[in-house]
Amino acid sequence: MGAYFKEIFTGTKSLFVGLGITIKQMLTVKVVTEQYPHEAPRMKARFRGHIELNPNEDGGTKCIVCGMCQRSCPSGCITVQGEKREGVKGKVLTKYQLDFTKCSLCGICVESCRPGAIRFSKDYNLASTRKEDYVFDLLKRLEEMNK
Amino acid sequence: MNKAAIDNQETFVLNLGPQHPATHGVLRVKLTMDGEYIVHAEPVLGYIHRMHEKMAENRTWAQYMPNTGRMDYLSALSYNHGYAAVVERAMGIEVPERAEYLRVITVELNRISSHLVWFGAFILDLGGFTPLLYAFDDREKILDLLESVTGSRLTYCYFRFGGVYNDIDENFVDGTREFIKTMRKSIPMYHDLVTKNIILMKRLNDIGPISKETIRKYGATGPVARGSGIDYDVRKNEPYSIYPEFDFDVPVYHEGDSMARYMVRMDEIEQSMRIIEQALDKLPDGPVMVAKAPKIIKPPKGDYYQAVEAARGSFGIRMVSDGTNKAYRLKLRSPTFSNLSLFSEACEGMLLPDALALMGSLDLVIPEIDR
Amino acid sequence: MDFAKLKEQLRPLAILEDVVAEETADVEVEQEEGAADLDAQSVPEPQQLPAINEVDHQAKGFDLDVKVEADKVVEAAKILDEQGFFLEAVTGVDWLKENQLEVVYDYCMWQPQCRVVIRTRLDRENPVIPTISAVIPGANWHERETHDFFGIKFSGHPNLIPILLPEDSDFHPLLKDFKVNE
Amino acid sequence: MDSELIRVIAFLVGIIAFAALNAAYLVWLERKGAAHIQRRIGPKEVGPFGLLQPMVDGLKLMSKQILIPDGVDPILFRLAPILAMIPAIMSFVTIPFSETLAARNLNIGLLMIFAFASVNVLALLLGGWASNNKYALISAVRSVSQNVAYEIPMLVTVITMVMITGTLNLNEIVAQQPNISQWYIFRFSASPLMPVAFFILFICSLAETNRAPFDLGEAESELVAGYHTEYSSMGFGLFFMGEYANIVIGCSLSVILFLGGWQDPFGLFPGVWWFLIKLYLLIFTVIWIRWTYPRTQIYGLLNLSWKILIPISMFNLLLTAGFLKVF
Repeated sequence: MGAYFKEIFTGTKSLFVGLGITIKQMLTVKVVTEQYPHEAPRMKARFRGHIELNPNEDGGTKCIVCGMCQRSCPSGCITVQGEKREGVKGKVLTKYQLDFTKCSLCGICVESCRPGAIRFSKDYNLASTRKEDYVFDLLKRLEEMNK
Repeated sequence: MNKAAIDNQETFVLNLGPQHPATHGVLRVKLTMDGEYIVHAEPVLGYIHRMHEKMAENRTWAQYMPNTGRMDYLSALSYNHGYAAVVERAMGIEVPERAEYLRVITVELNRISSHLVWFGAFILDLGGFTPLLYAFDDREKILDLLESVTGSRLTYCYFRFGGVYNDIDENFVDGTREFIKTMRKSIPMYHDLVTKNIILMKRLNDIGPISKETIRKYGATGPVARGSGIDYDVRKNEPYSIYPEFDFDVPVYHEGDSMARYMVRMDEIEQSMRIIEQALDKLPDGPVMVAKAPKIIKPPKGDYYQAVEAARGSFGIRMVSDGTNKAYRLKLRSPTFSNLSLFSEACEGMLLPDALALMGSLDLVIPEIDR
Repeated sequence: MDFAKLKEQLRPLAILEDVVAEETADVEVEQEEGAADLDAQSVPEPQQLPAINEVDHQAKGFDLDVKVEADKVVEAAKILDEQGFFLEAVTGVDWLKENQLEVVYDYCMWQPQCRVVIRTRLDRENPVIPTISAVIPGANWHERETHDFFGIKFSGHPNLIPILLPEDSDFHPLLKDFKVNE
Repeated sequence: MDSELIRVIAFLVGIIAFAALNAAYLVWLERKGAAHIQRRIGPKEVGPFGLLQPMVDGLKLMSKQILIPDGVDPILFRLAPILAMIPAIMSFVTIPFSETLAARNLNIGLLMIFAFASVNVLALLLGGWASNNKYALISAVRSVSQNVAYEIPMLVTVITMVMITGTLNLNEIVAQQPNISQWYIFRFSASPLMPVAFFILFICSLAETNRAPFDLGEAESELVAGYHTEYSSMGFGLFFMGEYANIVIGCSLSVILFLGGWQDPFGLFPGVWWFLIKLYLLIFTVIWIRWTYPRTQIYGLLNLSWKILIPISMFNLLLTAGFLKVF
């Protein structure tokens, strides 16, 4: 019988303690959610977005078309093409395509790139209704970036 | 339990899932019910089976690293750790000390975040919505910290064979200490709001008891085993990385009911914070990547095993190498697969809501079961 | 748990195997190697020892490696179960070149830490092995999974239907001759 | 037309409008309250402070197609939501919002409310049964056993109150509590257990209206949405409105019986505003409770009723009878 009343008492008390906590949260703790479209989040310095080409001093690419990124990519989403041009040492990048639908943002390509020609972009706001929109032409992106 | 009911066809089959709020993903449980009592439960798996083990055979060792994080989206780093450790074991790579410390810090942070999600989701299963958002608020701080180091928030892919791929900075250290301070304040709040609540106590005490023997027969590990009085933690019993250097306890509860499993996880958050604090205090200087990292990963022939303590139990990797740059066979032993397999036996004769409480207390992450 | 005693218990189950000279490198063994290769079918030579090897835990991650015949796995499971081991996983390995399928049972003990690996080889054409799910109910799902991936039939299994693959699947993806459609 | 008829029609329109608007804005209050308890903001985009959100939600609900799934009982399926709404609206008829603001000042107002309150459970049962859905059926069965269990302590408590007040007329009951010291919750001369009786009534009205932590009927993590799983559009909307209307009725009863209804606590300016303030404070408590506790389990719920609430309310009944006899 004693246990019965004790349980009623402690139980009721625990319920009131709970109520006290929630009302305290309501009255004292300020809103922690981010009001997304009104305030955009700032990406961390190391944020791994999709990759983009890293421009050198004069806006060109550092890529030497070695194909390491293409080979290291687990999902096979990078296509690199280059050609020999006269008067230029090594190959010249003609196409750098990223199929973002397959990309898992692991960042192995950036690590494997010895000249440091690719880097992570800070884009997170990617939305589209068409699949083709996610096949990025990074060379074009670089040109646009230079403008 | 009620044979007569089955024979008289007084039972009915209730399909819990694959799309059901309580299964946390695409798990289906075929329940044979006698009224609201469960006569027989049969989990049906494989709705997001991705054949990770075959992928391992088609990718180079380094390329497979992102996959391991995707098995368990809540504690991805533990899985990265297991995979990195087994390959390092095979190749005999010595990881620099600082890298090991960073691994421990990040894995333990990840463990806390995983337990916080579990805590919230478990209370959500029991019908309380608010603790979920408090837990997510605390977890958000961890995700921010981990993002500042690893660059992503869920599937970190932070470890490399022979180290980690990025060093931490002062901000991370300060932020982690700050987080531990706030977390220390939050946990008593959780206990007041949830643990001591009479409704929750009534719902968890003595619900879904699992005996030691059942745990052993089904090979359950992690908090599920520790809630049944089994003092088994891979970090202590089969130490890997630099865990022996830290002073922490393994919380063990002997009741075996849902409350015990709940308490184990809540106590583990505290223990993880202790480990992180010690690691931050002792953090040595030095490189975070082994100096002569092998360019091409080709582990010598043979098979190797490595178990790590993931948030849900002992995650084991058995790898068979034939000396090439791809795995010959990679077996991923996911803890929840074994943990869930005892559900069918444990929930017989229980009421539906109790069975869901039991299922919640097993801490299921479906992609990890299905792999 | 008495490790030495466990070894003694498991020793009769292990198949006899030519000793490959390793840490027990003796001159005699090296001499015998050639001879054993010539007539593997002959009466076991004294140098053919039971395939029960202690393994360096630090290097390999497990302690005891036992090779048994397929029909001995249940007995091994019983011994290990009595000793207080639990089953970590059952899995397979496809050895296409040798035309064999290997079934691997990972056992583990909580205290003191000890991992025992029981492995057995099956013919690839007709992979049948008795189930251990009667001894260790937890093996049920692991065996179903192994059946999914390798097509290994566990005779006596109560419910050998696909667990992770679709219920109507008739392929076994982890076999080495399974073609992946990229 | 005689004035009595106009009065009835005016009140009927008023009540329906009140019930609908009230449900809509209680949803808003619920969402806002929940959000702030959970460190969020809640609805804020539609109108200032999201005040237009419930209107837009209502429009959306009304413009949706009413889906009648195959295999349901077509008549009962349509009947159930209506049956959920009607008793709630009928109960409003006798609630005295102020001294004069009541559709009907019935002598047996209290009895009528309880008569209609018991019809409410029929709607859940019909909805669950007619849906031809296992989740809905389980939910219906749970709701019925829960309602039956909680009707007893509730009625015993109300009988105690009737013994004290000596009337079933709600307006008279309110008139007996002109200021805070005479509120029945603090009327210790009638029975020292009056606050306990208030709690019992409050808990029971939570359980009767299927509110958390007693929302076993629509336990969303177990039974998806319970008895209204299969309902869409306004079928769902009516269940929803009915639920909120019932909350208002339950809280009104507590206010009228224990907290002095439309009376000013200080005995100065009685009026409808006092009733509404008390009512909405109590409703806020209901919301606050919902977002604090986990859900009870069916045996916990029945244990609470049969082992705690019924004995205590019975004891209170005896005690009150003794007090009435002695003093």
